[in-house]
Amino acid sequence: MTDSFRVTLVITLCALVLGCEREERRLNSQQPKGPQQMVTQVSLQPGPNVVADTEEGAFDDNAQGTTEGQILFAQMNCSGCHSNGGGGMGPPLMDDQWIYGSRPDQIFATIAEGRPNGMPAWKYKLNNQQIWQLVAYVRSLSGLTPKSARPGRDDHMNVKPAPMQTPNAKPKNSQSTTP
Amino acid sequence: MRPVRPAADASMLPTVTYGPRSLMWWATLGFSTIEGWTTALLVASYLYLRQNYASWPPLRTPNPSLLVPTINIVLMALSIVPAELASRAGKRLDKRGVQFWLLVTSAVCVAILVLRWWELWALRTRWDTNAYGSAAWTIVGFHASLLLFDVIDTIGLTIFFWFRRLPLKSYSDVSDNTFYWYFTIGVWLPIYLIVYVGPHLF
Amino acid sequence: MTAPLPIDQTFDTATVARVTAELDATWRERPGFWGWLTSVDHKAIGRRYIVTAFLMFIAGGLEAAIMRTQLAVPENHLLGPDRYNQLFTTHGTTMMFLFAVPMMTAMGIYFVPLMIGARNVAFPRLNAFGYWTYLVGVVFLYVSLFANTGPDTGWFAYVPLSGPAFSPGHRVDVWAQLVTFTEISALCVAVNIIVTTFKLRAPGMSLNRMPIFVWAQLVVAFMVVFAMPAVAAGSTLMLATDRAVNMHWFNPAEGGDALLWQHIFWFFGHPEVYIIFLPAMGMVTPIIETFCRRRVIGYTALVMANVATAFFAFGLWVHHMFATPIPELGQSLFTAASMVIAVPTGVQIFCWIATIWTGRARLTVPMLFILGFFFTFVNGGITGVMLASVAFDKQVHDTFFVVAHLHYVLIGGGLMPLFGAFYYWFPKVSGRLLSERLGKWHFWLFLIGVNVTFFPMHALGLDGMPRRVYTYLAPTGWGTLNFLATLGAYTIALGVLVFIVNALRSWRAGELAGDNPWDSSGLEWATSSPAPPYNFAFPIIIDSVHPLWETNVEHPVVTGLRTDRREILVTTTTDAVPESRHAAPDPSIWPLYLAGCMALLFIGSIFSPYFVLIAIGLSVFGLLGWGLQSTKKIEPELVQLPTGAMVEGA
Amino acid sequence: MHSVFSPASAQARIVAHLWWWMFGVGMIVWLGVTLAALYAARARRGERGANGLNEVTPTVRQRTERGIATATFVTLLILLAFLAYDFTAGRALAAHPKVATTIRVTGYQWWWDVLYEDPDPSKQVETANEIHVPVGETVQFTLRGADVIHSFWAPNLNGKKDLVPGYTTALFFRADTAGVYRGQCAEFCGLQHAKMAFYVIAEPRPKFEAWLAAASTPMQPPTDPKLVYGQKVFMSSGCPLCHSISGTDARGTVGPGLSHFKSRSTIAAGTLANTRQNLTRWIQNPAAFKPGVRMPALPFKPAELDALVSYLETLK
Repeated sequence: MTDSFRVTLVITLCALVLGCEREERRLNSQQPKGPQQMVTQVSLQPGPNVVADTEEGAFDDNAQGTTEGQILFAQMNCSGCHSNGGGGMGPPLMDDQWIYGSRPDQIFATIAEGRPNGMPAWKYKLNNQQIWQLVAYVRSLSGLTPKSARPGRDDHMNVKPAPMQTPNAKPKNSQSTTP
Repeated sequence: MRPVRPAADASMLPTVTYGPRSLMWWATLGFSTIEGWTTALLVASYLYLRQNYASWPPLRTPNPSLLVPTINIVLMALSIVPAELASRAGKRLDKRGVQFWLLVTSAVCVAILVLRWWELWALRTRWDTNAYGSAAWTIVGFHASLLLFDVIDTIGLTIFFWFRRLPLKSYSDVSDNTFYWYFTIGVWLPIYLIVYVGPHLF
Repeated sequence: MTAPLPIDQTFDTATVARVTAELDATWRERPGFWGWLTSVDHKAIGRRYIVTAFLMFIAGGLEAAIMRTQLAVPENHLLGPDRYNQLFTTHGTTMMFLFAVPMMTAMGIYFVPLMIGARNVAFPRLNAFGYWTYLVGVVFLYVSLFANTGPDTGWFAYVPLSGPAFSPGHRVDVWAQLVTFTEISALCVAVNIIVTTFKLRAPGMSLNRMPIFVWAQLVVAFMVVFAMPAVAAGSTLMLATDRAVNMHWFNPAEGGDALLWQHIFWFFGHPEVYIIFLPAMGMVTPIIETFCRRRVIGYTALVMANVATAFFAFGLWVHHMFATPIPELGQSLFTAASMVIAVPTGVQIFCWIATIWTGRARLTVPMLFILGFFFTFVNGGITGVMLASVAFDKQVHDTFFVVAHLHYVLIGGGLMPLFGAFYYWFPKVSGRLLSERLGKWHFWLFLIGVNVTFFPMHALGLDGMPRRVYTYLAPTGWGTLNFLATLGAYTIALGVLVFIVNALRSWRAGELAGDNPWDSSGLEWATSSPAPPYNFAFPIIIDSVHPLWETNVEHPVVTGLRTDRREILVTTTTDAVPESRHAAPDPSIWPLYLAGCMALLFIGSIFSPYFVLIAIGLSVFGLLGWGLQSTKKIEPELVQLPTGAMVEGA
Repeated sequence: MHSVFSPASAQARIVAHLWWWMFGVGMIVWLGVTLAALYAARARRGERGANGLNEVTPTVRQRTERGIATATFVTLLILLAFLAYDFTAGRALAAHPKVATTIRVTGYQWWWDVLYEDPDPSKQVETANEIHVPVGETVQFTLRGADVIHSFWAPNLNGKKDLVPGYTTALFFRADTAGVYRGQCAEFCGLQHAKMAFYVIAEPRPKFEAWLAAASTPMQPPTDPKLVYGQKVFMSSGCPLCHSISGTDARGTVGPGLSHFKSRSTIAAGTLANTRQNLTRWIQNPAAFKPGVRMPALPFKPAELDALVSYLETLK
């Protein structure tokens, strides 16, 4: 027994290092400071002219943050232009082409400040933590974040049932007690 | 402890037995039951999910192709012959027979296992397309793992019989191996009918 | 091969001594750490199982204590929701998968061979493999918990909450694979117990002479065989694949179904309760018989009750799902089944009370725990019948009422008899007695603690307090009873602490017990305590359920088993007539090796499919090594061909 | 405040009676068995037989066995009685008079969306975490789970029903005493499962009608400059992306609708009393009250926050 416990201890220490970051649930978003002084109209060369503060940390290797980003991506209707990352009115996010750079702070700037030709500035709508979560998700779309932290398939509960699933009266809704 | 009085002598009892008299046979039976039951539960889930669909397979999903699976099930049927002959040779303690028929059996097993790869794609859907794909892939995949285990078992036994001098109880193991093989292909028949033929019929 | 011994005359001690010496040499464990790793003795393995499972009991208990502290007062800030969810999930998972089931099966591994007069289980290496796999699960869960990767969706892991969309990271994967490990180990034990009881019983121990405890273990083994595959399929082949390779088993948008998981989980989950509870029932009988010094009334009834319970247990899983959208007609069917299952249990309890009534009870600690079992368990049984009612269940389902119910059933029906069994069989394992005085302290603290903790929870549930809440608001008025429950929880902890002290002290310096301290009737007491590696020098021939209460002065035995190799006597399934001799395997490292491959396979599969391939590759060597070991020795064998003909040769 | 013991609807009454009966019978059985066990432990009926075993005379043994049989039979009778009572109760609960009002409740992590269905879409009323129902009429609930499984449970009114994604479930009750009844999510649904409560306000028809009418009127645009500023803050910040306010451009569907927000008694699904101070602290940092909540802490300047709160306070 004792031996197996000594082993346990060692593994634990290693695992602590590996696991914590990925699994941490950052629940207490402390009061974020206002949007930094960035100039909203941007020059077209990649990269912002100010570096976004990373105090709240990028969520790149944090599973929960990335998933929250995924949820925001749907809720904020980013798909309206980017579809599910495939691109449409807006550029695709799944490929490795980055007009304004793929570094977290660059994507942060893109989301916060907006870009010409339609990308709105979100810094007044979302707080930094949320933007960082979106950054993590957007980067995960093109595999720039650690695989272990990337979200799995979406349950897309909120969309209508997929076309191939024509609702079938019998087994479901067995409880509908409308007289 | 009370004093003991010998009342029976076991020294004349056999040390190698076949079928239900050997412990290995019972172990095989036990694990066959477990694996068979797991398969049954998977198939039940497959049918349960089917209720969520009006058409099966779902719209825009083609029926599974029957070519490879049918070839494979014929192979399985044929594989009974060498397996049975190996088992019988084992029951005669006939080393040559065992060696030869085990070799044939392993060959057929490997062929079946290889065909299983195309059998998966014969489902003509992907596991991540929808629940139908997931269910079909899981069932066929799970059976593939049983197949793999059986193949390892058979090949191992074959190697032993060709390259090692074995104690006599190995001859009894041959018939248990055949027994397990029968189970593996026996449990495949319903899968073949439900997962591959089923969608064509209803 | 030793010379055949003379039949039908009492052995002089010299002969016995010679045989014992030879057996000692053949069955000796290898010394040192290597010997510890390679041991295949069912007693060594069983002891490890028991110790590990008990450590898990302590771990789960500590988690419970922390949770109770959090809930002691409204809006407590000791734990946040994240930590609390990990704790209650780990508590449930630990208690169900890592304590209760392994502990009960471990008691089987240790005592079944002794009770049926066998020298070992039928498949010693499989037995070791089962333990190592279980240990992997234990280490895996707790390492993950400390790495902040503890599962946090409940021990039932309902989808879609536990699915990929709502449980990011690997917490739920840890749960899913942990379940797989415990399933594998439980199934190995089950097959082992079944074959052992069917083929290795002492000559003359026909099925109707099998001890009740062995019957219970046999029935439970069959339940495991049919229950565990469900959750193994659900967690490994559905939930894990949903999360890892984007399958859609449970994704409603793609035709998957969230209720499928609940059906599969509870098809396993409900029998699980009886898998924990039936072996405990089996422990009650010998304790009562011993301390009332009489044969139990209604042996057949008890056996039938066991079998009936096992059958019904598979027919009432839906009563965990009354609040979900499922057809009402079905529900009433399951209501009936859930109520009927109370009958066989009732029969057992009545038989025991009658036995105590017609005997003369000695109120030793084991007996006290049996009385505590009646008091606590019957309460849980009654609330169980209440919960079978759909109308009532819809009110208290998923509230603290259910928490109270399940703890009354599992502690009353599982732990009480188990502690009784610890006091009863401790001398068999250690050769020393546990202290009765500390035992009484243990009993009273535990009994009071349990009732103070869980009785108020009935009221809390009816007052609308849901389960699995990390806190509650003050205006709800749940504070007082919660505080009381927390006090009770500490009392339980104190009681268990007393037991631990008692066990540790007695293990070293307890009063020496002798071979049969309680003058019990079971075959396990017919050998020395603790038993030698080969359990019995000669297979004892028996002709009753209570061999040691027969008036004969000496045991008729079977001779002629080889002493120069680990030979065990195989008997026929129903009548236990000697049938053949079987050479049991020597100590082996391969079980550990293969368990390692298992660990790599399932833990690795969380991170990358390549680990699966590697693990399979490695385990091929393991299987070959396993096979090689059992074909190493070439010795003259006596072969009985299926034709019946006997062939001698090598 | 909310308890199975104080039923306020026809349905809850049935269950409460069932409970008290089962409780009474159960208690008797429990005491009976315990006392029997204790008495048996003190009894000294056995005589020493062979090997010092306790044996009893055949007649005693016969009587004991008859006792066992009788006890079993009685158990069976009690169970049958329970079964019969349960079935009648079940039938009574399923008896479904004409539905007056249909309310659609959707469970989100971690709040309740409430929609009063009406053939005329303009008359549909959407609110959150507070459900007004008329007393003495059967109210039908159509239940949906938006993300994970939740369970809708107001103990005083009826049993619970799960909200399973992919399924539509239904529940109904007839409140017969006016009052405010608390309910809470009863299926573990993640981080804030503990703080996902709702209130059912049962009131006489006229009061209910009045509330419904009031609730369906769109919000009037503010006139007071401070409030105008507050509305501007609301509209120009992230709020409208998630929240809706009738009569404005705020049409978010992610969070609870805020029309007539001030008419509700609590904030954050029954977590905080709906006071100005609480509201301010909540907006400043929601996660401080509900760790893990989806609502972000937006960076408002003090003046902005003050105006915003004042504006929300006017949504009566």
